Amino acid sequence: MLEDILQNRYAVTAVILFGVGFANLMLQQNLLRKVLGFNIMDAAIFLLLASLGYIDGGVAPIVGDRGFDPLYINPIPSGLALTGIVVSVAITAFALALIQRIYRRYGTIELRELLELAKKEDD
Amino acid sequence: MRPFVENLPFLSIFLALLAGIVTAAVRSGRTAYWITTGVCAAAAAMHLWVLEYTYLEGLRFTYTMGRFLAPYGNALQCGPLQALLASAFSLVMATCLAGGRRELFQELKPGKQRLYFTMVNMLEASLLALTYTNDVFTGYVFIEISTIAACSLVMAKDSGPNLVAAIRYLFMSLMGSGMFLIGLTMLNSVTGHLLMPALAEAVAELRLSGDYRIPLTVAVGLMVAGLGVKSAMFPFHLWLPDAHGGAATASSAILSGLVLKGYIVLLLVLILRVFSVELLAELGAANVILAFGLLGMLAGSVFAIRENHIKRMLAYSTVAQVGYIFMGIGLGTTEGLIASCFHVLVHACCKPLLFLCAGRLSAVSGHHKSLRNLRGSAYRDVGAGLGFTVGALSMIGIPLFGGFVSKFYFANAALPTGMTALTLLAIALSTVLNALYYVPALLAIWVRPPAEDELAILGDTHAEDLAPDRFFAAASLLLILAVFILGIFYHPITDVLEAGVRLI
Amino acid sequence: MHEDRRDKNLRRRLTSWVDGEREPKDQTLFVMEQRPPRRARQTEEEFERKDRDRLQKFFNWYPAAAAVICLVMVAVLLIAVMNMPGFGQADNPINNEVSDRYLKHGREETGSENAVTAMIVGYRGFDTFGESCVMFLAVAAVMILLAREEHRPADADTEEPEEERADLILEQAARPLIPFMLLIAAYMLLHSETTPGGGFSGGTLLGAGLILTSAAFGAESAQRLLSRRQYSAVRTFGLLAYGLLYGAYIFIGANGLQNHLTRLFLLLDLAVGLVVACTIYGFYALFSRGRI
Amino acid sequence: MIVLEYILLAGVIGCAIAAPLCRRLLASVIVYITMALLMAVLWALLQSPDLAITEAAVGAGVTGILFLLTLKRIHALRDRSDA
Repeated sequence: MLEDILQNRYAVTAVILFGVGFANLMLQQNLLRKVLGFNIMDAAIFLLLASLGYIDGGVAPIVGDRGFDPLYINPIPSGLALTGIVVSVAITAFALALIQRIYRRYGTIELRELLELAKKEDD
Repeated sequence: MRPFVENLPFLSIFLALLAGIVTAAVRSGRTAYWITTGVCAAAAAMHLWVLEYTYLEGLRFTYTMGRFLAPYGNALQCGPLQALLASAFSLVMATCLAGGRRELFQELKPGKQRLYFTMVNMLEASLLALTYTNDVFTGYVFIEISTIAACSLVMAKDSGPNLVAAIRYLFMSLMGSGMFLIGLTMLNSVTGHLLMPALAEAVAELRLSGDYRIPLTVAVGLMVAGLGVKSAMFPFHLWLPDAHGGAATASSAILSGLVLKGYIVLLLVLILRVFSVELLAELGAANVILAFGLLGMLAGSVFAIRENHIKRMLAYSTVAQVGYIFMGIGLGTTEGLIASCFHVLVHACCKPLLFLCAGRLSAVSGHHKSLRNLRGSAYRDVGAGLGFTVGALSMIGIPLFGGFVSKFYFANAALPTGMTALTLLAIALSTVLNALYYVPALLAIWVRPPAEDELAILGDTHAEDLAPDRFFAAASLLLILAVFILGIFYHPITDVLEAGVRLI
Repeated sequence: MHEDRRDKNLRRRLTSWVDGEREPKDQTLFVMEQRPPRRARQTEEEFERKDRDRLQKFFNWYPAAAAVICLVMVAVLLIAVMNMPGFGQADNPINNEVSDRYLKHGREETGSENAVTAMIVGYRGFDTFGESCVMFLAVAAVMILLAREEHRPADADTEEPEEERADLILEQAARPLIPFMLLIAAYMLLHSETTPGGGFSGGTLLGAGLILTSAAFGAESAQRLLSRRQYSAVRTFGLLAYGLLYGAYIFIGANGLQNHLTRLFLLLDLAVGLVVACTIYGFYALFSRGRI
Repeated sequence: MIVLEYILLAGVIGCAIAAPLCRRLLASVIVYITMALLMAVLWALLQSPDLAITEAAVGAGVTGILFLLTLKRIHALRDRSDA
């Protein structure tokens, strides 16, 4: 069992990070920490994605004419992770802008207080 | 050189995306509004042409994005089912914009109107892309586009509760797309492909050979759960009432009528094309979806009965109707999926009609939203009253309306499966519960209140609200017509659906 | 006279029944007489208390349920990951003919030696176009939230923009640093085919250069470099150019026409770099001072 | 090489667990940025340089700037305890 974990160390790390991020996204009361949890969750998914493409002894996929033909790693997962990182930055910026407006409007970013304040105003 | 009509799906997606970019740079909100409505109408016309082309010749075609054939580059897959859904979504988007037009220009600040229409355009593009995509990762990217656009629609009205509702909606959606992405990663690592036809072969191979069985099951479960969270399946619907209840009329109509449907359509396409219905039943996911669907049908209606804020009541009824759709998927037969597709169409026409009329009714009664203050509001705007009545009766499932036909199809889809008694009981119970909150609402708007209350209400209605709204009348007429067509002439539509599901 | 008094009474009772204020004594129109008669309308603070304890109940069971869901998910994921194809083995199902094609023919089909950039811009360019639209959308959404109306005074709930005090150390440090940053950004953008780090990282560095000028030398110098109208023009033009070029490439490819668009991928990479740079500078400008 | 990977992986897990639990928000953001930088080094070890550059520039850099600007906007930079 242990050498299995050591063999898939990247995937196990990614799952632990996903669990930490997912727990924080759901359980944290502070909105900013929820966004932090989301970022950790996304970083975990891209770590898992990138580690799937790795081949032992592989070289970075720059297909230059180096004479010999080296073993390249798989370019697809790193391309997907590249797109994913930029998408998650865009969403983080949007969430942080929302948090700023909420703070400006209510003066607090604790979810429980916000729900009470918003409920009072709603109807 | 392929016939020109096969370029239309790709052209409509690009048209919507480029229109989104152009409206951000346009100066005034009015021109942005007309660009957006024009693009939606043009997209609807294009998809009707594609529908006529694919249905009459009974074919489906794969449109490769660029020179590289299927497993190497992106691709779109177009069949009668996709064309019908895309044209219905575009038409309903155009009518929602027309219906909610007056309130939009009252509520939004002048500088920010054009950005609102950028969001609507991008939402339209992501809806079309989710319907037509043949590649799972393209589906994920357009899910992210629709997440940001939908959250911007929720918070467009800029009031405090909307901001809180928008951020709760954003966090729940991000949980959903996080689960979908990790499911997609596992599926890619187990099968090696991202394009749906290649994925389908690899998944079928895995099913026969039986290796990597656990990662395949977890990947299917995560993808279904991720899309379920995003389309407000029962246990994950907590964000929906605040988000849809508080938003502006046009936004809540678009959000509940169309945005939820994008994710459901992607789930249907995934189930039909990649994981076959039998695999879903084999892995046990079908029963889980059926259980959540049944619970959603009942719980959504129970919450709606307790609600007296008219928009939140309609939002809870959306949770119930999404429960119907997931019940259809959970039945595990192609008839169930056809019934779900039909109910997607019925709900996409009915719910925007209800939201637009509710918005109009509350506008004519001084922007109050609780049923007590809306008493007798139907007399102040008869068109809105009629529209609300048609929508409510269709939701309850009275014959001659769309809702009845979809319940009828759900019922006979449930017969051959083992869960017949349970499903029929749930449909009957849910119909009664629907009546328990729609009938009092109907009575509230049609029964004229005592004179002094009515004077109080009339006191705080502004003059221009009471003026007749031509755009709203046209939009509600079109949607009423759609509900009647779905209720009476439903045979051509169900034939297209059957051909579409067979050809998917 | 007697009749209209009775039916007026009936209509009044009907309306009060609809509001559920008062149960009609005898002729119940519906089968709802088992329902307990509702109390007279609840006062304000009863609503308040009911809402608060509903919220309290929600916050009692929610953390426990969320923790359970989390633990179950992590356990399921761990089991699944343990059974997934091993780390680093060459014969994993993911290294199939698709990745071999990208590695072997990537260079002549897309003209880029870097297989990752070839995949992003060449084979799967539609994802990158979608993702550039995500960035464009994010800036538009942040504009809706934070952009202050220029011609109107700051509205009620936005406080006055505190001016950025020029910081001597930052200024001295930025003076030599900015040219190098822009040089490296240009190098990355132009060499995206041969070296790693294509449009995204090049665009980010370009954006970071703009941020440093705005932070170190104040908003006016940044606006001299890239004014508000120029910013929206560059942003819109960048994405439109990407869209139209890529749309033409798809239209030609899908219909098998003769493709004479050479050097296309360098242009696409530059367009992506521009969009990313504008996005990142836009985020910084909107976050720090509410105006581009 | 393997030992470096173990150290980095342990560092990333440590930072990820510590980041949301820090009492002050500024500390959380700084710990998150170190996690992102460790992640960038990990990707360099996994032979994908594109990812490493982008994660360092975009994941650590831009996200970090946005978090710090938000903290400035919600007056959470000073030492007032904001837990």
